[in-house]
Amino acid sequence: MSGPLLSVRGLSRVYRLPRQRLGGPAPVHPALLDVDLDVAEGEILAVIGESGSGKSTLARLLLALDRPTSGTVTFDGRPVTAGPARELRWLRAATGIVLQDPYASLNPRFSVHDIVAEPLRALRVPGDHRRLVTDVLARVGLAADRAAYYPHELSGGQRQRVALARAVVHRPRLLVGDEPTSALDVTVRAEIIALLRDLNATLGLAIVLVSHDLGLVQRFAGRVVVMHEGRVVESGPTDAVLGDPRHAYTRRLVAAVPRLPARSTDA
Amino acid sequence: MIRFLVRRLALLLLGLLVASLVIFLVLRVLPGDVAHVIGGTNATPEQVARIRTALGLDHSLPSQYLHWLGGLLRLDLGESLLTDQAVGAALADRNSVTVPLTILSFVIAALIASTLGVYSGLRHDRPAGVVISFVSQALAAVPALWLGLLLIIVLGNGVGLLGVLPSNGFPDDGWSSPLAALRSLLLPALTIGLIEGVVLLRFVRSAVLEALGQDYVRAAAARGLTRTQALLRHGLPNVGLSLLSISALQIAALVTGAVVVESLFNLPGVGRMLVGDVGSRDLTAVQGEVLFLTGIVLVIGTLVDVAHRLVDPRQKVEAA
Amino acid sequence: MNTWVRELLRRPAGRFGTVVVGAVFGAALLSLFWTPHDLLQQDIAERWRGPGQQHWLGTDQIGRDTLSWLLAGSRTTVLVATWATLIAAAVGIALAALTALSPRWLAEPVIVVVDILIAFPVLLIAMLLAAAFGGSLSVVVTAVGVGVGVNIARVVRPEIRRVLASDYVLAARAGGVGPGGVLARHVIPGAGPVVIVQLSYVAAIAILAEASLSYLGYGAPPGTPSWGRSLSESQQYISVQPASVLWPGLAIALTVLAITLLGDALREALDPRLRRRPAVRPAAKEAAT
Amino acid sequence: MSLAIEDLRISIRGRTVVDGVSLALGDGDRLGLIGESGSGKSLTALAVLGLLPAGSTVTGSIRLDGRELVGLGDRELAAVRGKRAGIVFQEPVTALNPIRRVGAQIGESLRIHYGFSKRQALERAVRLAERVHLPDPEHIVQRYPHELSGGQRQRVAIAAALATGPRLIIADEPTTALDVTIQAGILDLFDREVGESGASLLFITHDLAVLARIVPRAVVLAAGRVVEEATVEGLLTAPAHPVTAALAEAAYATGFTDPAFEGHR
Amino acid sequence: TSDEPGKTTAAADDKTLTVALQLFPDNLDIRSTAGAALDQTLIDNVYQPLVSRDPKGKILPGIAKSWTASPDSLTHTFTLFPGTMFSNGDPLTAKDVAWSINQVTAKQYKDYQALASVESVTATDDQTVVVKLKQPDPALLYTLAGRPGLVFDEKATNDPKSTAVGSGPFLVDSFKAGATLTLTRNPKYWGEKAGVSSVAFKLFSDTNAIVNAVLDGSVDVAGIDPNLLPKVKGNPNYDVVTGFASDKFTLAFNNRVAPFTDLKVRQAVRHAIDHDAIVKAIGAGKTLYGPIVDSDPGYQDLSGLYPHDAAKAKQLLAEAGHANGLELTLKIPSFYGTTIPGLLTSQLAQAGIKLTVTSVDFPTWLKEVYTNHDFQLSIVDHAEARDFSNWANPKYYFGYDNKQVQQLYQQATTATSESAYASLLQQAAQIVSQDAAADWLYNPTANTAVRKGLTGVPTDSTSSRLNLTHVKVSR
Ligand SMILES: Nc1ncnc2c1ncn2[C@@H]1O[C@H](COP(=O)(O)OP(=O)(O)OP(=O)(O)O)[C@@H](O)[C@H]1O
Ligand SMILES: Nc1ncnc2c1ncn2[C@@H]1O[C@H](COP(=O)(O)OP(=O)(O)OP(=O)(O)O)[C@@H](O)[C@H]1O
Ligand SMILES: [Mg+2]
Ligand SMILES: [Mg+2]
Repeated sequence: MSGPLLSVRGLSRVYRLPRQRLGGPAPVHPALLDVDLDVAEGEILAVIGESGSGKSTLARLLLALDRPTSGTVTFDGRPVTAGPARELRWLRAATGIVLQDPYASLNPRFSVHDIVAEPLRALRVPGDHRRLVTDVLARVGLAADRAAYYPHELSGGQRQRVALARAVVHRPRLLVGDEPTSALDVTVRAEIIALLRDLNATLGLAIVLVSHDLGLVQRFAGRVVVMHEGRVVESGPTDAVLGDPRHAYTRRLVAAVPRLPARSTDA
Repeated sequence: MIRFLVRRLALLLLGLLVASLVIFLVLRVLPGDVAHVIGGTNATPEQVARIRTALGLDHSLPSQYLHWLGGLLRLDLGESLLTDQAVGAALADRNSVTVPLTILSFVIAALIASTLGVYSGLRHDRPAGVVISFVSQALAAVPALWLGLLLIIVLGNGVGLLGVLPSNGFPDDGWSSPLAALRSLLLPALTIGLIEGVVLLRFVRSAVLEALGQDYVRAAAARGLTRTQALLRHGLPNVGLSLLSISALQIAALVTGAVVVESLFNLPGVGRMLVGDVGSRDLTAVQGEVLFLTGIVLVIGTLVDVAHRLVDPRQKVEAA
Repeated sequence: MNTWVRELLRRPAGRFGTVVVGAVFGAALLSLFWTPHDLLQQDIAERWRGPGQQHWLGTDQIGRDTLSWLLAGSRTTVLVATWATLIAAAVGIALAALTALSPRWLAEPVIVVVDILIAFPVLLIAMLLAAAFGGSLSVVVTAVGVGVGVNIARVVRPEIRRVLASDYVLAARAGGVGPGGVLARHVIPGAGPVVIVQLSYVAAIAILAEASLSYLGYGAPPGTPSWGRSLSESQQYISVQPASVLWPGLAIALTVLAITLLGDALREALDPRLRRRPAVRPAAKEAAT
Repeated sequence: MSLAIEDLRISIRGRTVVDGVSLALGDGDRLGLIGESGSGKSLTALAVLGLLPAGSTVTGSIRLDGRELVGLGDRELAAVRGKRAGIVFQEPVTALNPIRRVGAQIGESLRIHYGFSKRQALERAVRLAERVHLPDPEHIVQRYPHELSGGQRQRVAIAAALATGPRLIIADEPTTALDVTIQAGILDLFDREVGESGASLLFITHDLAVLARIVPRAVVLAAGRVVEEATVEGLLTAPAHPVTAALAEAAYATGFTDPAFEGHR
Repeated sequence: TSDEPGKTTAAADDKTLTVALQLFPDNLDIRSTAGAALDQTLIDNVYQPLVSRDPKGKILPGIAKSWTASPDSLTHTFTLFPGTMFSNGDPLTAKDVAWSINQVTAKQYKDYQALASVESVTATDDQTVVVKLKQPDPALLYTLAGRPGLVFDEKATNDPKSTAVGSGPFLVDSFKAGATLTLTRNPKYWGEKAGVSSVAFKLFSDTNAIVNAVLDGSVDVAGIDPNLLPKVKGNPNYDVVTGFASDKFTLAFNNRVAPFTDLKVRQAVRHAIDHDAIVKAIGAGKTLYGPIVDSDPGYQDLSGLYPHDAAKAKQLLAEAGHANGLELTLKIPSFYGTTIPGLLTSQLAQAGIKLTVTSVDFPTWLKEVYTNHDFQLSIVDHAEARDFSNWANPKYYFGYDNKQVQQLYQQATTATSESAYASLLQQAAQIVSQDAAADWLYNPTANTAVRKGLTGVPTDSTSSRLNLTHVKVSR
């Protein structure tokens, strides 16, 4: 297939803040400014930048969970516009999302099965939902009996697995992760990343990973986009950007990351 | 801040305006009017009509409303149709009972709520805390009328088993015999205060529990305060804000309590006056009284909002 | 489905609430067919009897059987509580939905109005309505329903907004769930328990308000068996027969307590986080990859 | 010896969550405390300050400068807290009282322990603010927490913990909630301040890279027990316990390495 | 007797007399405002009628010390006491009397109808008032002893709603609507000065509160609910005095509308009621079977007409076509309590009548029952003495329209002798009762608790007049 899976052109999002006084002009906050971006089929792209740089805003716009102020997003050649849920079902069927806080992103009143099966129901995916759920749970490393559990009965890592299972249960082609590991322990973080990589490899899932964890990005993403104050300040292959940052901001970012001492025993 | 005050004040005035309109209209729905009451059972329809004209009840509704509103703007609540006395003056007079009663009730409620609430919050997992929590829940379910009666049976002068407090009326010379006046308000205030107190207690208790879990309370303790000090200095002022809002809402409950309790204890307060005036269709009086009571609730609500704003610096940002 | 029933009955508060509220409903039903004595049976010579063989709880000021009237009084309690709750639910949920879901230009004025309405003490509304339409239960029910209904709106609105702003709703939308689905599957179950607790307060307030209004002469009409009315009638003769205020007062207090406890317990029972699972500790970690 | 914990056991409502922890920290020493989430790091730290949640029971021994803390009442512990030992928590947003000016919070321990007046405490707070590199210290102490950025708030929290010059500083994941760029600044601050004051530091983190940046040695906790104590380098390169090994493995799997040196992923 | 400070220490004629009331004046304008509370508190005490009367209706001197009637009973001449004056210092002359009575008719003040027979009232000199009648009126003196005969100062400019300029032994000191009315002794009173220095009327919200007040000693004089009497009777500080009352608790039928247009239905209701039980439930009082009480002229025992007989009632109902029972609504003002409605519900049920009670507040009731005649049954306390005229007035709320009764009453009102008057009324009353125009539930007695040591406290008919001039502290 030719062309990128996802293509973003001139995307901006300006938040209108509450009026200061009656009848006065509403102040605005440009969270995203003129962003261009492409994601190829099966690619892993990382978006990095410090807090408030517009990463989450971008993630939401990619999946039409919010309306851009200007600019376009095309998925697989089709324009993506936030609209009635019915009209966006094709997009929903092709995408999934995992959010930062695994606890907040799972409805505490739903059992694991209900959570994971929700997209299947909503997208009217044919087939035996119970089996599909069991399969995807196994895929993310959760035993079938966990389907009856509620989020509060799971550890943080398990919760994030559930969130991941929900995001991929309907076999999407693109997964957006908005800091999907930053609330997790290092060890668990490593496991989730391994899982993502596995999904990428075996299912050909394209992944947009929003993160500020440069170490993780370094090991995981093929390409990286650096955001600063709503703009893309630098992008390119991960090694190139992180190894030889061009933009001053990127340089500052890279310099700030604490480094592990080199491993003396293995290499 | 000034902008906020102006906005809040505008909102308050709007509230009072809406309230006045609602009160006015609701009252005009009432069947029967003061002319019938003045005329009595032997009045001829012509007599009733004459009385009505004399009282200005035959004017159109908008003109009656505007007339009343005009008076309100001059802080004039009008004159009672029945007694010809200025409603404002009558209210002021009755308030010499109701306001102290409400304040006393609130003090009792606040005392109960703050001491036992904090205590039961701190001891929420000990028997004492559990008992307080349960008793407060049970007391909150008791009708004010019943509690008042029980208090009279036990403590009422002349009637009660212990007979230690007056349960009946207010000294004729009012506050010129302060002790007697205060004593006569004790049982009624206890009735309202107990019930409102346990309601507030439950809020305080959960506020304490919430405060205990706050990081900044722990951080304050880490700087060298004892837990209780940290709770009192850092925890409660914050949750105190939300308690303040709740207390403001409870004012409405206090007012409501006063209506029943003033009747039960035979106190010449606003609540009883209201019951009487509704019963005799003294529309100007009822209008004034209900507006006054509603106004108090609205004004206190506004004050609490302003206090909130003054105390809680975060609010400024939220509005921005 | 019946997990929450099990959960409810597991809690002492839930058991107590269920039993008492059930008993009140039961008494209301029973009294339609049977009371120990006919409600209209009256014997002046037998008035103000204490509890005894013939009249288990004694008799009132005109010699009617106290227990029978107490049983029948529960009908009024059930009616008042149920209707007030229904009205408050309708008003509260409608306003909460309106203020939480509609655009700001529509929601904000409604919020202001709600705030103003909250300032009206319910008892005053009830008195005015009662003066207009005569003391009746529908007045009590309407006043409490509407008056407290607006309070519900105020409490439930932030709850709805919290759910709407939650990550799990965002994730659900990303999973293809439309607005209707979000509402039905997330918002309603999410805000529901808060509504339940509030409604239990409504029922409690309605019962208490009925008692107060009956005392002020604006409640249940005479001849209608009602605890509030019994209480205010017996208070007239408290100096002759102090015990007579005991039963209706106790019935009211118990029922109100039971309803509030039931409301709290129901909210807890509906919350899976507070559920007890028979001894399963989720294993610390599952093998990945 | 500044801090000595021996056989510390903490149970909360019957559940043992810290199960025989021992560790020692000499005067001016720095020690790391790492472990998975829920392994008991925070509770151990809180136990030192006598700030365990209600319903916890403690046995064992915690000696601060030779003084036994276990068994002391809240009032006596309060005399220790903020004077001899200060703590910095993970969340800069929630650890500051939102309705008090930051200056007052920085100076609070001085008022409590040394009877400073409001003015004196504020003057000192300005100097402390300066010391933790808060911009415009004169004015920033008059602000409320919400008017500061996350990094600035954490600096305030550090200044508050340092105010009385305590001989022991405990940091419970003080940078986890912060951006890398800001984290770098905070870590520098810790490094310098603790170094200058010569206080002992107990530093809790689960980020081994951070650990390596700040402390030479660390204790590894797992399920409430100490499983290993070694130099950071030793933990990373020659972990003795499987838990430590897993931590180190994960760190290398996700941690940042200088692409300039290791040009591969 | 009391341990309240300030009460025993005061000298005897410094006494403040505290009187408990359950009904209270809304304002003091006695000429235009209805309500027995005004008569109770103001007549004889503050305002004085031309002539006065005792509870039994015996005419006594008032402003007038004597009076004569012409032989044709059409001219009545009143001679005033000398030296009478108003509380503002104005002298009270015959001109004031004439003006006051003429105003009643001209301004249609309360009860002006009772002066229908009056042709003119004139002052012939300062001390003499002449009343000319169109036709003889045996009730004239009685009328003039009531509101229509009150004498006001023509020159007074006060606000009559909150202050009073009268000629009585007391002055209005302060008036708080719905709470207290205080009178003080009029130091310049033209007659015998009042025995207590002041009187405080206090409103109590219910009978129970009154008993509490008696028990804790905070009132001197109080009407007591008969059912609560046992509580007060044991109290060493009070005497309980029983007096008569002219109140007729009446179960009014709306005679204009079905089913009460049917005599059999009315009779059935009367048969269904057990009056003895009612009296027992009320705790005191007398049964009453007709429109006139035994202290008024025209009384006779009518108990034989409709004895309690549920079977008879059922039978009458069946004859009237209500064999399957009858549903009736009783509309009562809320302050009448629930004892009687409760009893009636039970009693009527025995005869197959299902009674629904609706309780409305007073203005609603006045409008719906009195003005719009929108009711089936109502309970009304006809408290005034000598009020038979209502039964001869087909426009009155119960709409009883019987030509014979009207004629008899007409004759009675123009009768020239008191005894003829009484016998005509008696005949009329019998017809009314026989016709079952209403049912008369009972005639209460007045129970008054009086603090020991007080004398001269009126105890009869206290709900309509309460002359406190002669109250004294004996010790
Ligand atoms: N709903 C909103 N209304 C107004 N402003 C918003 C809204 N959401 C985000 N912003 C603002 O837009 C900017 C970008 O926010 P965004 O959440 O995209 O940042 P981010 O890069 O994801 O940050 P973080 O790493 O902290 O998650 C921030 O300044 C934020 O305050
Ligand atoms: N207030 C509390 N009540 C009950 N249990 C608690 C409480 N606080 C902590 N625990 C339990 O104690 C154990 C240790 O908690 P602690 O906070 O010390 O872990 P930690 O090592 O600091 O973890 P993290 O890295 O997530 O901060 C955990 O199992 C936790 O669930
Ligand atoms: Mg984000
Ligand atoms: Mg921790």
